[in-house]
Amino acid sequence: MTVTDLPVPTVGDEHGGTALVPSADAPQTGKEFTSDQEVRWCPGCGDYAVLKAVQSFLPTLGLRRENIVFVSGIGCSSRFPYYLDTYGMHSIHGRAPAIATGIATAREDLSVWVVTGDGDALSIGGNHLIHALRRNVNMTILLFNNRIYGLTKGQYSPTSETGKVTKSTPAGSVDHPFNPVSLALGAEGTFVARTVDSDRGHLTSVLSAAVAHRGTSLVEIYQNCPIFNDGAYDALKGRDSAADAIIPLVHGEPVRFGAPAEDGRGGLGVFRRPTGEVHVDRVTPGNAGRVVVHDAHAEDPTVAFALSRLTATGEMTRAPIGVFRQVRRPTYDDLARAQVAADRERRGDGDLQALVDGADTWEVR
Amino acid sequence: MTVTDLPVPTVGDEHGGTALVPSADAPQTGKEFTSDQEVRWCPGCGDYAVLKAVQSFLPTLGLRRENIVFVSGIGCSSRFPYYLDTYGMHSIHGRAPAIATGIATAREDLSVWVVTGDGDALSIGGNHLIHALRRNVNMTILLFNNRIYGLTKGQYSPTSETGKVTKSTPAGSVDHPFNPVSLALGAEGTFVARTVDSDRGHLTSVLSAAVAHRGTSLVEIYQNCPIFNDGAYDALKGRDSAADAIIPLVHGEPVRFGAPAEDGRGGLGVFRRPTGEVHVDRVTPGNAGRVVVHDAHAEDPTVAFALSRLTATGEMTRAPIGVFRQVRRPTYDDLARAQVAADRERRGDGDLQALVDGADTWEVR
Amino acid sequence: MSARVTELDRVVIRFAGDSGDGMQLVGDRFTQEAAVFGNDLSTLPNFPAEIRAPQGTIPGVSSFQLHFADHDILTPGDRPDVLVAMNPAALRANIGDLRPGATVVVDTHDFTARNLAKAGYEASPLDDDSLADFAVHALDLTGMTVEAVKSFGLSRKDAARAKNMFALGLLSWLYGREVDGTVAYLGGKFAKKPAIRDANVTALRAGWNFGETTETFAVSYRVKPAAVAPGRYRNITGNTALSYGLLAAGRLSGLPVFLGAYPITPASDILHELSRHKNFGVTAFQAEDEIAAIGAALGASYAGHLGVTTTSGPGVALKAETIGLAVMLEVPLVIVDVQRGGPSTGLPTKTEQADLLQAMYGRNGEAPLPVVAPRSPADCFDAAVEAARIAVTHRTPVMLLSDGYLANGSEPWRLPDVAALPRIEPGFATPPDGGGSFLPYARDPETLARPWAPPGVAGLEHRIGGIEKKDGTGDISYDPDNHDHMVRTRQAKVDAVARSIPALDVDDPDGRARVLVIGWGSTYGPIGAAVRRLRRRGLDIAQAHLRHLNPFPAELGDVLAAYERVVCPEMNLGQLATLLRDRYLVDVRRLTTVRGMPFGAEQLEQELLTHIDEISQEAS
Amino acid sequence: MSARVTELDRVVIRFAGDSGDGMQLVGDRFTQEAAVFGNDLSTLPNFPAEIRAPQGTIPGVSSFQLHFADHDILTPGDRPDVLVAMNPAALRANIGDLRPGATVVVDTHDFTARNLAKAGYEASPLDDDSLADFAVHALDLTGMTVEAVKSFGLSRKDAARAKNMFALGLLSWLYGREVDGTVAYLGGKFAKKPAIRDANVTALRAGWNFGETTETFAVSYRVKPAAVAPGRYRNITGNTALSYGLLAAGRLSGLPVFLGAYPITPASDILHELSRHKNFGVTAFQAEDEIAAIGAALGASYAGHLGVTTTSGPGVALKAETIGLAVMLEVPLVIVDVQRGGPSTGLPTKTEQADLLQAMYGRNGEAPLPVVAPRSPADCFDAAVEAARIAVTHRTPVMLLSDGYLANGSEPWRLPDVAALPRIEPGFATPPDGGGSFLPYARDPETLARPWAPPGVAGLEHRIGGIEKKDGTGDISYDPDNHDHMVRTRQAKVDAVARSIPALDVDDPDGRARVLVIGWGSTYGPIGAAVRRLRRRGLDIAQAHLRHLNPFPAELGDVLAAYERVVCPEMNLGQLATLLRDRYLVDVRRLTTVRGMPFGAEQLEQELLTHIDEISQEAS
Ligand SMILES: Cc1ncc(C[n+]2csc(CCOP(=O)(O)OP(=O)(O)O)c2C)c(N)n1
Ligand SMILES: Cc1ncc(C[n+]2csc(CCOP(=O)(O)OP(=O)(O)O)c2C)c(N)n1
Ligand code: SF4
Ligand code: SF4
Ligand SMILES: [Mg+2]
Ligand SMILES: [Mg+2]
Repeated sequence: MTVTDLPVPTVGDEHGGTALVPSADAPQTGKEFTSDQEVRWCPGCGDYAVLKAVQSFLPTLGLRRENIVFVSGIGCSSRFPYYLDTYGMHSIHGRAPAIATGIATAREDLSVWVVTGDGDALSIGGNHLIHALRRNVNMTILLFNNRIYGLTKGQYSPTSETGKVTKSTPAGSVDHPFNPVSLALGAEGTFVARTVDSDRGHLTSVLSAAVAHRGTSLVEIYQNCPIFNDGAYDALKGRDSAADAIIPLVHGEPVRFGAPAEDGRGGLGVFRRPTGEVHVDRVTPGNAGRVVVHDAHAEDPTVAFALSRLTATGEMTRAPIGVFRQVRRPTYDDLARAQVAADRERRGDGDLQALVDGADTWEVR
Repeated sequence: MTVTDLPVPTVGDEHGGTALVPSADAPQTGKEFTSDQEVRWCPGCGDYAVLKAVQSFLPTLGLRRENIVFVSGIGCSSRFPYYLDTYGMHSIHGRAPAIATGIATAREDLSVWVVTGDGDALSIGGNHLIHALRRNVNMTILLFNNRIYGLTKGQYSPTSETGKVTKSTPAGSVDHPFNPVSLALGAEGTFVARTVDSDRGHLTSVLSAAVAHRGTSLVEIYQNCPIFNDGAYDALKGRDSAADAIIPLVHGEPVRFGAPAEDGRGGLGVFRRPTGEVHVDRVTPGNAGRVVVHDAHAEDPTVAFALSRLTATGEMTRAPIGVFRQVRRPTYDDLARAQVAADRERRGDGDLQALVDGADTWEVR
Repeated sequence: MSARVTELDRVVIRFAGDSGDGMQLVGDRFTQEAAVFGNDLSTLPNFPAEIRAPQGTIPGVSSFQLHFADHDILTPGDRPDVLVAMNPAALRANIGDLRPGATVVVDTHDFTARNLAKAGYEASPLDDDSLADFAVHALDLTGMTVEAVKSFGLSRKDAARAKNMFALGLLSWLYGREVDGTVAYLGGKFAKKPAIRDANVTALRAGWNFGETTETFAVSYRVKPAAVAPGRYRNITGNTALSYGLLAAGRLSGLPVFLGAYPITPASDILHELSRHKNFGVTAFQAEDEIAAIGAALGASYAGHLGVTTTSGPGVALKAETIGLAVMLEVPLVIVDVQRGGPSTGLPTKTEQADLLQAMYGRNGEAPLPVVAPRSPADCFDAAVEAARIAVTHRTPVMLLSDGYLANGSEPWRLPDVAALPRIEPGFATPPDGGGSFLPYARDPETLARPWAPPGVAGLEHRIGGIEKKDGTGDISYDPDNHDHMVRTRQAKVDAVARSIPALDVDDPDGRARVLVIGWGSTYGPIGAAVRRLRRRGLDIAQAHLRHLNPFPAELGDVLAAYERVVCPEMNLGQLATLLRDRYLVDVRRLTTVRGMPFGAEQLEQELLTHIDEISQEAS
Repeated sequence: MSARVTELDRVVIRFAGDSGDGMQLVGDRFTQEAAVFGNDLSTLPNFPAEIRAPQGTIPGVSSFQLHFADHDILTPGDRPDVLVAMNPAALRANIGDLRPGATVVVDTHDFTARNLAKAGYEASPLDDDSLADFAVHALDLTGMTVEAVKSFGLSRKDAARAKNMFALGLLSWLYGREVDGTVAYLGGKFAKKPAIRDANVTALRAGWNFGETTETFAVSYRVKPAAVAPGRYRNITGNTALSYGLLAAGRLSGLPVFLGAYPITPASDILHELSRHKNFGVTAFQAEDEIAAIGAALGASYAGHLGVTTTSGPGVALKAETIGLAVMLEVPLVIVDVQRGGPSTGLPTKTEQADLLQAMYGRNGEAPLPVVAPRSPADCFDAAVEAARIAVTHRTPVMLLSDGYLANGSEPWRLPDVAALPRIEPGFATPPDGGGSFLPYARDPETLARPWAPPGVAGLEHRIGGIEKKDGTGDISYDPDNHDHMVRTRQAKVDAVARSIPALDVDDPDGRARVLVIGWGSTYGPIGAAVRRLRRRGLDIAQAHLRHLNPFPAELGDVLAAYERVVCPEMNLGQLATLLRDRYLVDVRRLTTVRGMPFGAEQLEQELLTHIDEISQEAS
């Protein structure tokens, strides 16, 4: 387990994601959030680490446990809700964001989470995902990306690298994968982040930021599937390789990483080309001042998009992690509820008899 | 009808989109491409102009008419195929890209077109669209964006501006719209362009480039619906307003527009911020050299994405048109066919009896 | 001069014109006037699938048929007595439906060579004897309108637009109807455009005056008010009544209504209507597709709202997988299918009843759910309340099968006293006494319903999903016996709904009938009309009409067995017959039409007559 | 020392262990050896829905049951004679299924307190008398394996992994089976890992030698080869046979096969299999979802390929709308539904037959299509060819209903001579003689099929779609009579398929039976076995099994009418019975199980006996 110690920014938002969720009366423990169901993932599955992290993280939110809902689709990762002693729904393949939209819009007092996989979210469920992002419904989506279909025993997924040999692609897959961060930014996502299963600290800090965000928070989690796609993220986790492979994004900080340079900070940095794209280069005393300073709060998603393109498209040899984008935009559910309230305010609570009667009636005696 | 006279770049691609489609023996006319069906759009509908443009454009391709297929979904615009005397399928809502994927993969000798609307492509059909773009299946998608559901008589669509009052949103819509170009770029689109129904010249030149591109070409067409969303693009078409509202993108050219400046070219230009985003400013002799020069062929989609953000999100007061991005990437269908061919080459044409027999057989006498 | 006045007991008028000619508005207004006057009535709007098909063509014709009478009527009428045709295409498309001797009012203004050709006429039918069977009044309605309104300074186009009001005025005069209601209506509608308002009012009055003044019509007619049950009435369409029913169900259950919908003809108007009543606490979510629409509604139900999704057949097909999930989750959900012509895109603006078997069986696995259908436009209100009652009380998705004819058709509705409607009890789960563990799949012994425990209550935290679950705990279970048990329990739970539904009403006045005609949904009107005609001939025939298609009323088997012949008219290939034959092994005879249109009462009368005849011959 | 040898006519063995223990492999190998030896056989693999549920737990148990015999058999057997249990959970999960007196071979290695607890045992069942009914052999298989392979320098974990081969060796000895085939197999499988290969071979032989050398087993057994029809045979699973059938259909029709699929258990293996045969010209497109999968397949069919889509129940639900489009377009399309436990996600790795009514009715509008089902694993080949034949010849989507039991089960297959299979004629449209205009909805008078005109042919340019179309021209038509005509024509077209299907085979040896048992799909084996048992008792019973569920064979009504009682066993709540009762008004009795498992022949025998008894009593 590599640990990248990265503070992840939280927007100080009095209208944070859980602002309307009631608080717990007493401090809670991870155990209270653990259900009595036996966990049934394969030994070594990255899902375990994420589960543990979430079980430890949830009590720190200080929310009433009964006001937390986890909704998932279908896939190995989608078994997640069973293991948490909150309200939960294990729904059908790809539809969790739609169901969660209904829950979040119906109830402002719930903290709504979606758990999904790369197949669930990006293959069959792609449309619901991009619409949730566009609408900015208040929920946190954990996208377990193991670059494979685990539950159905190993077919390639929309995030598998081109050329992937799987059961359904014995000659190698021929399609170009999605970059989930780019896709989410193109879909007008207001909070888009990435983290890694094995880095509990980073994962937890990204979760904090995601929950604090009011709107749809998409958190892509690089997750290892030891059975069907083992080692997909080894380069990001290896003792030797990780430093040069993981590009940590910290709001307000220059994007530097790798073995330290003369100034004691990462020897590699992200620089901007004159045309606006970004690339990685070695940091020298001469260019250190030109290292891109990460601004997660920029209104325009262009720079976040540029950073997303640093993700390797084939084998995962390099990827930025952290919060790419976090901007405020009114949420669908808040606005929808506000319209209901405003209409009640303006016209008074609906009078059913008056409505039924209508304007054009007549009397028969 | 405004006419913006813009040369649109064509990648000189010997493997162009129609490279494997047989050529016609003789020159053709638009009339040959006109079916005997009565056109049934409302008077003044922008679809007429696009139909006319396509009917005039198709003969210039010099392809056999019987090797052209138009597939559409459901919507006013999706009636398009009926009016062309080619092969055509008016399918079901949102699914045309999926159906076209089957056609294009099955047959390299066809020129495959998809006609769709903003609801058809971006609402119910969003998933098929982004997957077609990711896979880069060789087809040209014409997305008629009238920012409304026409056929079902005027509900808001995923491209309608926030606050839109429609039959289903009497208090105004509350969701943030998609920017189809940003979405397509986030979905790894290799050819993404935009044009306007009323500008036949521009439309035709964009179509030329789209057809020449081998892969999925997405052409967003701003189309007026005089019945349910009249004037949505008036700012881009008005005699006075158009010049300052339309930002023409021409590969290799500085992005300048508006009433001419001292150097005789557009007085407005697109400039890059130090952080990489782009914005519009007045061109002066001092800053003219810093106007962004459009590079549609940049491998990295960042700049194209940046340009897409110049599109107004609310009322359509300003928008870039032209080809945002055009890069080469192998197409799904070419690669899939190549795998079939390679396997035949390697193992010989499948021997059914041998396959059926398998390795472990026994004889009963 | 004033014409001779003749009394009639009933009249069928059809207004027909181009899609842009405002025929639906004219029809609505005439309907409203007839309703206020106290006639019984029934209407049938009919419009093209295109928004505006090319002007002047047959596919572009839009029409509105109204049947009004001095007695209780059930259908919009088979054959119009009067046709108002605003152009050649409208004449051509509708003339074949008229009864011989019918009155035809034609606006001659568009009878140009070009428009005649567009309509497929080689020569003007006004000039030859092809209309000899009818009393034709060829008038330049447009010209008279333009002339009448010229003082308002409108463009010629705008002026001509008022021709529909001229026609309405003329017909109002012909049937002795007031126009004051319409004047008031126009005042509201064009409040911000006074010139247009005044032109329309002027055209309306000019039409009336034209009838009154000229000698064009020798006779005018009167249809007396109908003697219907006392009470306050309004005219209402099925989609509006259905929307109100949903709102009422929300009130009666104390649950906020959450509608998840994706627009589709002919269901969209329910979305439109509900989105206008946010002050009732309604959330109307326009989703990205039908799957998201039902998904969100299901999520809202899970969260304690009254989840509703509204669509038509193709949308139900898309929702199938999620309906299966709802069956598994056992949460309340109302699924409204406003059926239209199928299969596939079919005839989207026409009516049909061909989704019954889809409602019953259109999902993987054994996934039963209750199915309910309204019988008339106003009945959509009661049917919606009933669907919600079953959904909430029995914790199940319920399918409500309306159709295009009910959706857009209208009839007078005796207004319910909403305070007197029975309450719907959501009975949310409460934490187990003594702090034991909560069993989300424990069952009510009577209904077999499970607890409904929306998030927010401590001690009820639980997880549910689409995988088979252990009875009681709801935990995932792959146990073979448990699966068998759960499959049968879900079926038994739906069957148990039969205990809470009213007895089937069989209309067999003298108890002598040997033929029973049984139907469901919107065929109620035509079947009832046909039955009346047969009885008027002195024949015995029994009629029963099902509100509940699943489960059937408990006594249905006995009812069917009591008749020598059972005939089932349907607008499909015989889907209810399929269910009845399977269930009761009774040789239910199919009597089907799949024309995108309701049965004609006359046609039905003839076909039923054949059955009565056959039975009498068998006996002799 | 060598044990006494006893002859048996049949044996049922079940191998059970943790998901990671390689039980499926052991089962496959034993099956292969039995097949090569010439036994008739039938298999039933059974695995958990989780990829790897937690080690040592009941949900993590994976098993493989094999029935082999010296005579023709039809099922994998009701109750095992031998259980091999590799850990406590495997013992606990399976012991209840054994017949009394059965042999139980237990690997004691994992009988630790911790593992016993995981399996829910309070004390070791090996130490008390809870297994007294069985002949238990408690052996440290793992320990012996590790010992046997220690010279290969493997890690302890890798060494222990070979224990499945040790078990296979032991059982092979017990039934006098060769292991050479398995040695060759291991050589191929581990060609690149010689140490692992050698360890496995050594463990295999050590297991064999252990049986031969020790006195653990007093008796060993022999099951002679079965006398089956002469020919070449191989063992095959249903999914493989179905895949080959699709490849064969491609060859027979001369059409490239285009598979559009989205992975789903238990259908995914068809996608895997077809994607391995690109040299047959197959395109295997893994789509983003089921809707895209069928969409692409439909597109490919439109373009002149043999479009196929493979899925399970939830996927069929999602494809419903597109299937409706295919019905409207009238193009060939094969839709394969490998049914699993439902509703919703249900029991994804278990079997069921509950999608028949979905196949028939799961779409909006009247959208009929032919439905075909295989009866056994090997029969999946023929059924796939038949589905493709109907699709291509009749220009229609066809539903092929396999199920999880057929998909993963296997049996010996007499290899067809592919050259002798009848050709499937695509008969593509050609331009009309004399250059008239092409009528895409003209119909073949016999089949009512329309022309199939893929793009690329000049003069056949045409447009089709999901809106109702005019007969002949295929132009959009809203004409009521045309719609009625087209709805009935599409139905008649499907009905016409009955003319090209073989007569129903009724197995009633003496023509004396009064009870007919009728089934479809994978119940063939258990029904056949039960029927044999009844006949062995001297009772008369007739059996018929349907390949064609829609349309039914023409003579089916007469067949049903010829018996006093018709009983229909199904793994659902009686769906075929529903179709038969509706169609023929025969009181077909439902005999149902919904346990995710095939019927047991014994259970079925008992239930059928009740019916035979009832009938005899009625007569007396
Ligand atoms: C409608 C439907 N189609 C297909 C499936 C089969 N299926 C279940 S999970 C899954 C993909 C799982 O991949 P992913 O979302 O990446 O999750 P993972 O198992 O890798 O965590 C598929 C194809 C299904 N359950 N339902
Ligand atoms: C499954 C399904 N859902 C809904 C509809 C109804 N419908 C038809 S077209 C349409 C939207 C049309 O909007 P757009 O794609 O923007 O096309 P336009 O009419 O504006 O050209 C809808 C909702 C349908 N035909 N099928
Ligand atoms: S298959 Fe992969 S993702 Fe699924 S539980 Fe096993 S290790 Fe985890
Ligand atoms: S409704 Fe709008 S988009 Fe549709 S045909 Fe009419 S003008 Fe065109
Ligand atoms: Mg995955
Ligand atoms: Mg639109």
